[in-house]
Amino acid sequence: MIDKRIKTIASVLSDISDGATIMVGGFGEAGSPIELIHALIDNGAKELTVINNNTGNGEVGLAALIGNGQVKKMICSYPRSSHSKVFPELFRAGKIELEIVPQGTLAERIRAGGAGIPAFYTATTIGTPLSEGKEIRNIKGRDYVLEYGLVADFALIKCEEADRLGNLTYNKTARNFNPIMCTAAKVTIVQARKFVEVGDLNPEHVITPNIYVDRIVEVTTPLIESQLIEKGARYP
Amino acid sequence: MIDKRIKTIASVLSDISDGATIMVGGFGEAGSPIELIHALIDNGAKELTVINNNTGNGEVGLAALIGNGQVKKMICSYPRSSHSKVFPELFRAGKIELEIVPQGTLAERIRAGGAGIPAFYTATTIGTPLSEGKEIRNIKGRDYVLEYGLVADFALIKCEEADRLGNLTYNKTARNFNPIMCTAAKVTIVQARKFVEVGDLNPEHVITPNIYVDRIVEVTTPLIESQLIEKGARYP
Amino acid sequence: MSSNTTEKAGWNREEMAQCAARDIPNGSYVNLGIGIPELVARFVPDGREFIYHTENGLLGMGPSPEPGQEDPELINAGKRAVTAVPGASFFHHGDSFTMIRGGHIDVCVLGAMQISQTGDLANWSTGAPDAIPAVGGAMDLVAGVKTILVISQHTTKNGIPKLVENCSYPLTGKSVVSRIYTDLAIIDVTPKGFQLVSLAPGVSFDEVAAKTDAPLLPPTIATKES
Amino acid sequence: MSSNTTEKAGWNREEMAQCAARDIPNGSYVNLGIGIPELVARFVPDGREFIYHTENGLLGMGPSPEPGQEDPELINAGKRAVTAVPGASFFHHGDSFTMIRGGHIDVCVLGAMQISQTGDLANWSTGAPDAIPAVGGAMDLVAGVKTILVISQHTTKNGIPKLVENCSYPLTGKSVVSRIYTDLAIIDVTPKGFQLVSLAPGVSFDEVAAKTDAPLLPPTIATKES
Repeated sequence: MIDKRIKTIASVLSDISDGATIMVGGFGEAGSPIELIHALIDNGAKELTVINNNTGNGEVGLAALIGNGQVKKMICSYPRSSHSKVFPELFRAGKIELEIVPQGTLAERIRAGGAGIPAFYTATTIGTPLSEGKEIRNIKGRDYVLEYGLVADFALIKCEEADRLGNLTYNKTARNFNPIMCTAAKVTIVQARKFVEVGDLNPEHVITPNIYVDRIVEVTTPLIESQLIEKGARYP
Repeated sequence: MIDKRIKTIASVLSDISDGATIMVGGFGEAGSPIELIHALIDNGAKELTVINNNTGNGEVGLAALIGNGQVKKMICSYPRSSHSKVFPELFRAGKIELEIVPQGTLAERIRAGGAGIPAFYTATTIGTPLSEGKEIRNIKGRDYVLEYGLVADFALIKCEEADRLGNLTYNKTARNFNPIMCTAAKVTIVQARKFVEVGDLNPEHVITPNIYVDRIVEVTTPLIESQLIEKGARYP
Repeated sequence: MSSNTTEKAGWNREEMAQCAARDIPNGSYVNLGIGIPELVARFVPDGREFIYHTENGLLGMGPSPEPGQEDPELINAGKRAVTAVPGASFFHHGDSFTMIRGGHIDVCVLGAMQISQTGDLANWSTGAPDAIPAVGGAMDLVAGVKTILVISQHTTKNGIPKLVENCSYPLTGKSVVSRIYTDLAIIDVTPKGFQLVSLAPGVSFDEVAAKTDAPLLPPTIATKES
Repeated sequence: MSSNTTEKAGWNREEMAQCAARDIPNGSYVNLGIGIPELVARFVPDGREFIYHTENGLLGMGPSPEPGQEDPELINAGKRAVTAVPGASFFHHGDSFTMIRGGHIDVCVLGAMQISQTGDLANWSTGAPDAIPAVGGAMDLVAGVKTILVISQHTTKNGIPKLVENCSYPLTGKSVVSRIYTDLAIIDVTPKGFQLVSLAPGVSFDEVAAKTDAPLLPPTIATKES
């Protein structure tokens, strides 16, 4: 019987090692797999390349992973935050690299990576500094820039419901980057708010089909990042 | 109040005129908008370019549209059928053009057209006659062929449920090309098996968000192509 | 907000948003940028229905929830709590930017740091050496949405014009802006440059022209100073 | 089917499918081509669970429905009525070929017209001038799926070898086939060419070699004629 459920959160990502490229789901705190990120801090892997829309908030979750010195490079669209100095300070000190990618191009690069599309053209960034040095091509009278698909060694994902096969649903705007990141990583690791039985999810309503999921751990009451930040919490 | 519902099937596509490019949903008979296709036969527009995975069955639906001499060119992956001689006879007589596109490339070209991606690279067809004469590019050690996004003037779509705003759901494998075609046409025309009230569809379960839909007509008991073919039916 | 109240000549933030809302046709699909553009949603003219898109995966975004009803998993692109109206749908980021990049959004209202007379927009970076570059979805929006409206103060806090011949800040997009709503005036970007559409109450053409760092054309039809 | 019954030497269609099923690891995601490959689903070895993908938008495809239970909107890529198992999901063609092109399907079992000793596959067109070209999803599958298995009669009905030095028919894909299951033998495509893995009952190495239009290497470990 196929069963992708893992009992303990520590063992779900024990094989992430130094130098890995990791996609982390979420847009701000919504859909951010905070328990998996904290497990990655416990794991201690360094020199990571992390792909996320942002760079975390406060001193928990992704910001804590960065603050802990585990991240060599961020690939993101919006590394500023009103609640975190972690990334800006490291960036100004030259201690972390940044690849800035427009949000839609970031999403499409991840989607392309998952879909076996090595590269595509987009009009986004034409005429701006972000397309400088890149290949520009005129197609039917408009300029487009060539962008490459993104793939990762691991994806850390937060979902709402999961069955043992790895079918997933999400909650409202916590869906965001999670489903496309599931498709673009060699190993997709999921924290689910709720395990359900196979057959409980309507096949019409499954958002991530189980083919993209490798491991699932249940976290029934995940930490809420904004609440932690209000309390001034830090991890570890 | 936004209301995209149209009362009569004839008026829903009365503005389709000669030379239009039309995406037609469906994979075989599943998800094929047979009433809309028959309305297009009644409409009589000629010199059409039609994008569909197949070329229809029997002498109803898409096969009848082709048989009626309205189609100048088919873009499809699999124009053979065990139940129709309509396309093969016209093709051998040089009376219809054919652009043969692998099924996944066809799907991705439609998806790209809808997503504002003018072109992308794929490994499909490398080393085969279907990539001859096309631009080949080596990316990270593998050869890929450049393929272009597809757009259309109209899309004819079959769905299960629709609300007045144009949110759609589908039924099982009748989903197939329909959702991506909704995104890639200037005007998307839908036949729905059932109208529902705004708010009846769970926002987590909507497959085609209403932004892609222009007109909807209700067809509560659509014709079933395979049953028509068994009876030897023809249209008109 | 404190620097622009109705006591002064010109439009305040709410009035600028209201002017923009008036120009959006019924049934439009609209994406609102962070800041003053968000206020547009409060001023939908009677008889019109707009459907709001937020790029983090929601079509049919509604107003802020009642206090205490906030859901950290139901937010907008500015990461603030919102609601979903009946007829809404949720989708992932890939699908969300299909709507944007694919030209399916009718109108986007954005803030600006600079707008050039050819419609170039700069609103993401001052280009300062120590600035943390952060572009978000702005470049995707200006490249993909059919009509780009800008709401912005006419000048910076220090009185420096934001409407210029050429942007000195790094661009968000080239030749993308259609119309600008400032505290002083509504101005179109035309093939001939900036052209006044209408003036805010108590504001003169000469004042607007003086605070604009590029030629300003008078309106094609006469505009009364209201 | 009539030409291959168990009375003759060699494997029949069901046995060929069973041989292929035995080589598929537990938990694999599997796409089955039209024809003999469809039979693989009947022979899943005890203790293994495969999840079947059909490119028209279903993961978790189950067996044919009971007569009278067919749903014209629940079909496979061959347009035949199927069922969905518990844990299935439906999706559109774009998402379906993300699974294929993105390398997420572990195994695809296909039919063949010709297979070359370097693993080239021809299974979509004879290239005849009056043939209607029809490729379907075959080129996507061979380009995207991790392991391509072929099930095919060893020769055509007229006795012409299908395993050849170079395909004369238009290719579906270049260097894509891993292993071939014929009525006579199981044969690997190796860097050195065709290599016998095992022989069907009552079939000799020399017979297989004679019916193969390319050099055939003996197995790396001795194989008993069973």
